[in-house]
Amino acid sequence: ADLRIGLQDDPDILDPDQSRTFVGRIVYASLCDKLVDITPELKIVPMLATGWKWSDDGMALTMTLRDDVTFQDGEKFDAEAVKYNIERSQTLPESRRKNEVKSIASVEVTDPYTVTFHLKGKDATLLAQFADRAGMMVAPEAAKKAGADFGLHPVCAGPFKFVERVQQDKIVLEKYAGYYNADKIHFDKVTFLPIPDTTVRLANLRAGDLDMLERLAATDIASAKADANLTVASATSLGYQGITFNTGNTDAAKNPFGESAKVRQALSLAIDRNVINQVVFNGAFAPGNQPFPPTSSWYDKDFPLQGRDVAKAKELLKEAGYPDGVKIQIQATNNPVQQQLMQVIQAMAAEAGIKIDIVAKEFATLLKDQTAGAFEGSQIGWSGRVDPDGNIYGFVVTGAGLNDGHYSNAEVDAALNAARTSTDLATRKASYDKAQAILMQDLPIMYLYHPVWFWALSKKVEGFTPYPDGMIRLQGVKFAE
Amino acid sequence: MLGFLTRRILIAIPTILLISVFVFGMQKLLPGDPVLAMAGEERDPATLNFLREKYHLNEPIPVQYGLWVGNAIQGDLGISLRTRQPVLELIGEKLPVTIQLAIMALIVALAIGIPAGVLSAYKKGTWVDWIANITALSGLSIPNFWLGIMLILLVSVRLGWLPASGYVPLSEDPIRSLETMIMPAFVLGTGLAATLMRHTRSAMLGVLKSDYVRTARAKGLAENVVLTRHALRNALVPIVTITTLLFGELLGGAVLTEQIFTIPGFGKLVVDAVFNRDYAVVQGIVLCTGVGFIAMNILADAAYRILNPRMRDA
Amino acid sequence: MTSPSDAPLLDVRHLSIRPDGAPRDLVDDLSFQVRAGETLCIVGESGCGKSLSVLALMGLLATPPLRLTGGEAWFEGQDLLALSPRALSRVRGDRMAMIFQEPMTALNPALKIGEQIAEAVRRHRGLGREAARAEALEALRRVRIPAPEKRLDEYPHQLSGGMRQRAMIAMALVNAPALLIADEPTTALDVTIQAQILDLMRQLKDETGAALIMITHDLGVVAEMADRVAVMYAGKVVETGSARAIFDDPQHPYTIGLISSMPSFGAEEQKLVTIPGVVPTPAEMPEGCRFASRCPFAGPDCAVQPPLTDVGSAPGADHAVACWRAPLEAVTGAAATPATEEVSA
Amino acid sequence: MSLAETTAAPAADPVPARPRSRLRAKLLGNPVALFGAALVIFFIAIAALAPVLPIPDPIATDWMAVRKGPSAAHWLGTDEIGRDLLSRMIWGAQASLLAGVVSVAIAVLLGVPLGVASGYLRGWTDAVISRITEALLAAPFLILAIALAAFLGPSLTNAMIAIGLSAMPVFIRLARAQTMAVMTEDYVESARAIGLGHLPLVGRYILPNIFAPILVQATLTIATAIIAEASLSFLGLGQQPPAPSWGSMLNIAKNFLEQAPWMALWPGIAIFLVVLGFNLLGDGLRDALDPRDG
Amino acid sequence: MTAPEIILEADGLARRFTTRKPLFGAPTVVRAVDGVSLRIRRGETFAIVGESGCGKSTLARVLVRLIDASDGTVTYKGRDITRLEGPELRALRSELQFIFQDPFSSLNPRMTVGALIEEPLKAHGIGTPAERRARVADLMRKVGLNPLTINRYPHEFSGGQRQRIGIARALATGPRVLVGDEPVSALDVSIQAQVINILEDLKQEFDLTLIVIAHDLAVIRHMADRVAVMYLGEIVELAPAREIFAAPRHPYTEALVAAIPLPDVGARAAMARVEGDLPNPIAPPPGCRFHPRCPYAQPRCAAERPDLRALPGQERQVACHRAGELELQGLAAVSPQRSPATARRFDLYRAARKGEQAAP
Ligand SMILES: Nc1ncnc2c1ncn2[C@@H]1O[C@H](COP(=O)(O)OP(=O)(O)OP(=O)(O)O)[C@@H](O)[C@H]1O
Ligand SMILES: Nc1ncnc2c1ncn2[C@@H]1O[C@H](COP(=O)(O)OP(=O)(O)OP(=O)(O)O)[C@@H](O)[C@H]1O
Ligand SMILES: [Mg+2]
Ligand SMILES: [Mg+2]
Repeated sequence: ADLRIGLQDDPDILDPDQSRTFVGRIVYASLCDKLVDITPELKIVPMLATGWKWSDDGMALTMTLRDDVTFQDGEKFDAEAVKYNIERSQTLPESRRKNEVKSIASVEVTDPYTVTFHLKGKDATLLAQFADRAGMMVAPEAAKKAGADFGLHPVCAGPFKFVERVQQDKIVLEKYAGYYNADKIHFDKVTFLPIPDTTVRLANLRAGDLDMLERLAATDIASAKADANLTVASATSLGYQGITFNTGNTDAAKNPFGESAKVRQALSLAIDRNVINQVVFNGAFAPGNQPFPPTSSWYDKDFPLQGRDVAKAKELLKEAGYPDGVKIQIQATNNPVQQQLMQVIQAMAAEAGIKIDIVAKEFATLLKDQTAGAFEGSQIGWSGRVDPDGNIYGFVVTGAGLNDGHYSNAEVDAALNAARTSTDLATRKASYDKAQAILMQDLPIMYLYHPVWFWALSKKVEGFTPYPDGMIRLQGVKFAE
Repeated sequence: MLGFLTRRILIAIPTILLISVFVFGMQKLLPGDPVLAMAGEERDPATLNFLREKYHLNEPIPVQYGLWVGNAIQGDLGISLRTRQPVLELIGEKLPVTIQLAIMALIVALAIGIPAGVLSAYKKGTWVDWIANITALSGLSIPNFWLGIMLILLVSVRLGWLPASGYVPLSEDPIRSLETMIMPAFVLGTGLAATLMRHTRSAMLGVLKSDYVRTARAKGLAENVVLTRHALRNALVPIVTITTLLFGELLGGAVLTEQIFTIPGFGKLVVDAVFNRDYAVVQGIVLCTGVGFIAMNILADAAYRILNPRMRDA
Repeated sequence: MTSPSDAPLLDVRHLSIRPDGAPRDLVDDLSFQVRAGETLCIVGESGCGKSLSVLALMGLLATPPLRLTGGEAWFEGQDLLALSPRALSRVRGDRMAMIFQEPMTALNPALKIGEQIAEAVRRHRGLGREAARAEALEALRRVRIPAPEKRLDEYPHQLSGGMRQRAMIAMALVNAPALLIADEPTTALDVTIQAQILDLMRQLKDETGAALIMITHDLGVVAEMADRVAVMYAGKVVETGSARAIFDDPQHPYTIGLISSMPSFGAEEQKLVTIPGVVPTPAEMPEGCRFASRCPFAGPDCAVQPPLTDVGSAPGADHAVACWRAPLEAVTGAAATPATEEVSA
Repeated sequence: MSLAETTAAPAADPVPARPRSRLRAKLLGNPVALFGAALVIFFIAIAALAPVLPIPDPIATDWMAVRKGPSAAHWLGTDEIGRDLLSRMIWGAQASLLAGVVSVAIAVLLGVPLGVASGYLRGWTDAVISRITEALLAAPFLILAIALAAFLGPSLTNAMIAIGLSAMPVFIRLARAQTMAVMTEDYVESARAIGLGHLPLVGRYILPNIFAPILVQATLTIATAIIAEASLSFLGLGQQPPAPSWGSMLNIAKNFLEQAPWMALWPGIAIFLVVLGFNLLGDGLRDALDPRDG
Repeated sequence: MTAPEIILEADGLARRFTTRKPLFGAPTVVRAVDGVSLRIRRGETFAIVGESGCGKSTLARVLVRLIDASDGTVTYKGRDITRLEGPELRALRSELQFIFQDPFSSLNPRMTVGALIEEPLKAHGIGTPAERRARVADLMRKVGLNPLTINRYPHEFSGGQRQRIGIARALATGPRVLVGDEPVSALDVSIQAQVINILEDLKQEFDLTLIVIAHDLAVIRHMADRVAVMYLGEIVELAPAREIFAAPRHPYTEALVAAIPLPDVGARAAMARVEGDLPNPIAPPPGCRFHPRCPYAQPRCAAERPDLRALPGQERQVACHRAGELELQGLAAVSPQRSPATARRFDLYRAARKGEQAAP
């Protein structure tokens, strides 16, 4: 049986060490197995690794591997291959994974099917990294031969192997007969088709040209649900959307919003996240005010979602010294949904005396301006990581890579660094809550909502499990008889 | 004719150079950083620097241009920063698609636009003229995405007659290939048909007043012969001009239509490349369309010579 | 010269043409006949409606704005003016054909000469491509174009003016029409070529026995070609008769004026005598004699339209004139002073 | 003076003044052109009168009525965030008409002189202008637009400049071809024969005789320009949200074609009517300016 | 007779057109005018006749610098104007004017008659708008156009009227030399007569020198003082008008004269004395260019090119080897044989018109 999946975008290069797109990861879910995987509940479970163990000092992680795995070109998967892969992530000049495996000092092949990762410092996030691209194993021989061009013809250890790709048209994979878990795989061929327009993607599904699609538009959910030939699956994502304020990046930060937390709080109070969700997403998404969705165990229950309070917002503005209201320019990407979102916020904020100028930019410009500090506010999001660290550390810690607003607070830095190095869940939660308490006052980032992944599937597709990471795992999925 | 072609091709060389300078300069002036655009959510400075150096993005623009030209002359248009695919290969992949779509759309446009233009000029001031004009102008004002989506919903979803998307190369399965291309070609074609129709009408109005049309009638020729063989043929010069302009435009890709019908042509590629600041790809495609443009111009000039024998001796 | 038979080949009666919205007819109640084998020359001032009249016969009036407002034209048993466009197009180019004035613009610049001639053959005689081409070649040969095989595949611009006009004639004659209409066929040509073309037309006419209506304003050409002449002024025939009658015994002041205004090769001349003024515009057109405003002999009676009356000067001259003052010398004394200056509104 | 005189009495007769009303009279006598003019005027009036018309605030949102079809409260329905579409249509007219007309004006005002210069002067000027035109034609609109957005800053004016610039090459081409054709006319030589300078020659002999196809193209380009404004507003150029323009309304409506088809319908109809109006007016103008016609 | 003042002089004038320029190889060159020398006297009417395509228009255009000469010089009032450029050339235009052959295409269809006639005045900065307006009306009257029609467009006029517009336009700046390129060919006889009369009157009134090209030889005969006969870019005969028609000395002139259709029923039919067309000016025949079509040609004519030489004792020049020996036929003076009644009619008419013309 052949499965056709509609994607929202065309993935970039299909090399786990180089790629960076979300849709690319969806393809990898069929192409490249990882050392570990997650459950829908975000528990980390074995995949290519059968088990793992932290050393007592938390400076070494030992993993045992499956011995029945071959890469799609027949090469054997073993501890050497893992070592090669980690080193490739660290040393390939084009590698975008360097950060994720930064904490690994060396990889030791303890025996053919056991590896030990020796760390430079404690890293609680490592396992979670192995559940994503950093944990995907590529075939060493093939990778050595292809070098940086490996992505043109990737060879991994997943259930489907690469057949062909036509940019912006399709990516075709076929079942890899030697897959260790082959009996869970029920398709001979999977084709990924990038169809950016949501309406068209759905139309294609309805016309029978697709069997399933990812990212059904929130506004299409009702009609897809009403269609007897379709089913809809969903999972709240790990990511968020919010507004990053420029609190210290160049002189552009010298504005009421950059200077006064009260003004930022006023904006947060001026908007109604539930209404935004209703208006823009038909109520399908999850309103949020923290880097983690309210359903997450990392969510700080002390700061629940507030309602809208225009009066209080005005008061805060007055306190901050702006009784006549303030103005801010917020940049946002030029896609219709983001623009719609911003216009709703704009309308709500106006009632509290906050005048927002929306500056639409295409993504490259937006990003450049954001890193360069040429912005006051920037509406941007994050696709989310399994480990909470991935959702917060880089954005608020002083000097961290993604901290474009140049927010800096020593207490926050300390709390988040502590959360990173502990493997104890309770300790970590406490650290995050500590940081959160400050961040909720300072609001360097104003969180708005957490997207919900929606998949629409033809009725005949069975066994699909939605995951919060938005991936499509085909193990166990099949067509109804 | 041969001399004419050689001359035209020689003249084309500076044009192509100019196009390349122009596009190169322009895209270097774009805000945004290609490396940043490619870096993804995580943006590791070391990687960024490495990439900048590797692709000479730190060099002064003239140096970058020189490097690019040097490679281009040797047939190396670079690689896509986004997928590492060689640009030449990418072009080879998309060009047939683009050309197929362009030609099919043009056929639709010509098949609608010219007869409608001829008819409305011939019946100037009557209801036929009105209907033709109104239809043409609505073809122009109806956005392609709207028409495209409506067609998909009607023809593919409701009626199930044609596939909603999924391009198949002509060489693989010609029937299926045509099936997938009909709707996009139609959507694109109707928009162009309006332009063609209006220009055809205007040109025909002029030609219909000419003496030789009267002569043709005096010979007792049937009206349709008079209109096509005598009048239209002479009205074709401006139509050819417009057609080549339109075709050139189509070669640059029809972004929205390609997007809606998921056709892997130049349009989508170039837009994605611009958004991703994938310079080599943009440059390569623009160069390619530039060459296409020039080829179209040469073709048009050749067509003028066929249509207007006087130009052959000029 | 062939002797014309009596029954008219073409009988035009009361032809009237009016532009949309105009107060008066441009061509007003025009009647004339042409017999088989005869050459009728229509002369008259530029703009008097000569071309319009023959175009109307061919069904080629630019409608709108011009419209037939009346009349009939009997040709081989059919009223041309009443025929459906389809039926008329079957006659056109076959039984009657037309040669236009400007050979450059009247030939399609984009088609080969041969194609343009063959087209007429194929349309009317249903011949195949090859046969039609052979006919075209023959036609070119008949009009004495040198190297006709070569010319067949040439375009109009590659031919000289004279050759183009020959090609036009070949095109018109290729189906051996019974009636040939030539609208100023030599005006655009220089004298030597004109002489060649006139020669040619005369010969071809004699060969085929076609009747010829020729419009011209060169009286030299008229004198050379015409059997009969119709003089038109402002959309009406003012005088008609045999060529000799018109030249030797003109009766209408306009005809006299026309002949007087020719520079001649006679004795050293003074100033040319002219017909001052211009044709009134349709709006200014008087009710009565249309020439009255420019006629030195006009009087009050000229406010009534004079009928075309036979003068019967010579047998067979067929001479008729539309003037109250004809013959002039009888009405106006030798010492006649010119009628008072005509000042129209 | 011994010349025979025309019918009119000489010397004393009054020379008629220069005609002024001829064009107007011809236009007024052409019902189709009048209809076109009426459409254009209607939309211009709407655009101009938007502030005083009794319509809701175009940016006021009604969270309870998001994407609702036409109703008594909202005659044309509401948009994706609950704004009144009628009001937005009316306010959007201004931006859209400006985008359509001004950008075409820019394209014509720059393109036609360049094209005429190219066709009139020939030689080097022609070569340079032609090459640049070809290069411009080959450059994607998008790049031009993004670059302009970055350098000129985001505004409707700059969007009009971007659209105008990208529409310009076609006018250069058209004007050049027409000029070259007109240059072969006898009357151009006759103008040189009386010693006319270049500028008057171009102004009185060339321009009036080349404008017909340019007018056709210009009226057509208005449609493209109105629609193009939308794609630019998403790049940051163009009308800034929440202020409406038909183009951006259409663009948004794309995502709601199924749930809220009216969102695409109104701007679509409006664009069509405006384009129809300009085209009919253009046809009428062409006929009226052509002394040979009627 | 004192030596007449020479107003315009051409010396070895040539004009070549390159019609096809291949990238490699030799371009194709048409020699439209090839080595023409002539002197035009002030106040005379100088005619150029010849077959279509023989280079008449080109010569006329080169003479007034509408196009540039490839070789040779043009001298106007003793000043070499061959290389004038820019404003100087434009200023010269007010003195050298041109009437175009085709009254249909030589008037800008989008300008009113008033604007057309006013144009040269404006171009040379003559008068205030009101003065110009008055002058336009005056000019229109002079050429026999009703000033009431000042706001009409060219297409609303008949060919003759259009030609008069062209003439009025040419006269506006008060030129010294007026070149008419077939100024009456497109007109019918009655209007032709008017235009000829106008030109003659204007010539007197403005002391004009007239250069006319025409193919109606009767017109030439009527108007011209001297006639130059051109054949294939060269002048083959140049003589006073009366002589050239009565006794042509070049075989080509004879052919031309023979081809004139006479407006007299029963007079000799016009004869096509030469068959065929003008040979290709790209590759003119060697020797005498007329020899392939000349009934009197001898072997020498094919080999040697005859120069334009003055005939001994006569005011005429001929380029023919056999000029001295040939007896060529001219036009016998024809006067129509009219019946007395008809003759009286004509006299009446003439008298009436005279009276009319004298009246105002
Ligand atoms: N389309 C038209 N609309 C209005 N009037 C017209 C039209 N065509 C011709 N006329 C007028 O009809 C009259 C007769 O025109 P016609 O062409 O028959 O003249 P003609 O006798 O052939 O003149 P010529 O000798 O100059 O060819 C002219 O006054 C002309 O202005
Ligand atoms: N611009 C030009 N380019 C090329 N050839 C030309 C050009 N103008 C004239 N000729 C050629 O030069 C020759 C002389 O042309 P010219 O117009 O002077 O002839 P003409 O005697 O005035 O003819 P006509 O009586 O037909 O007006 C012709 O062979 C013509 O084809
Ligand atoms: Mg006529
Ligand atoms: Mg000439």
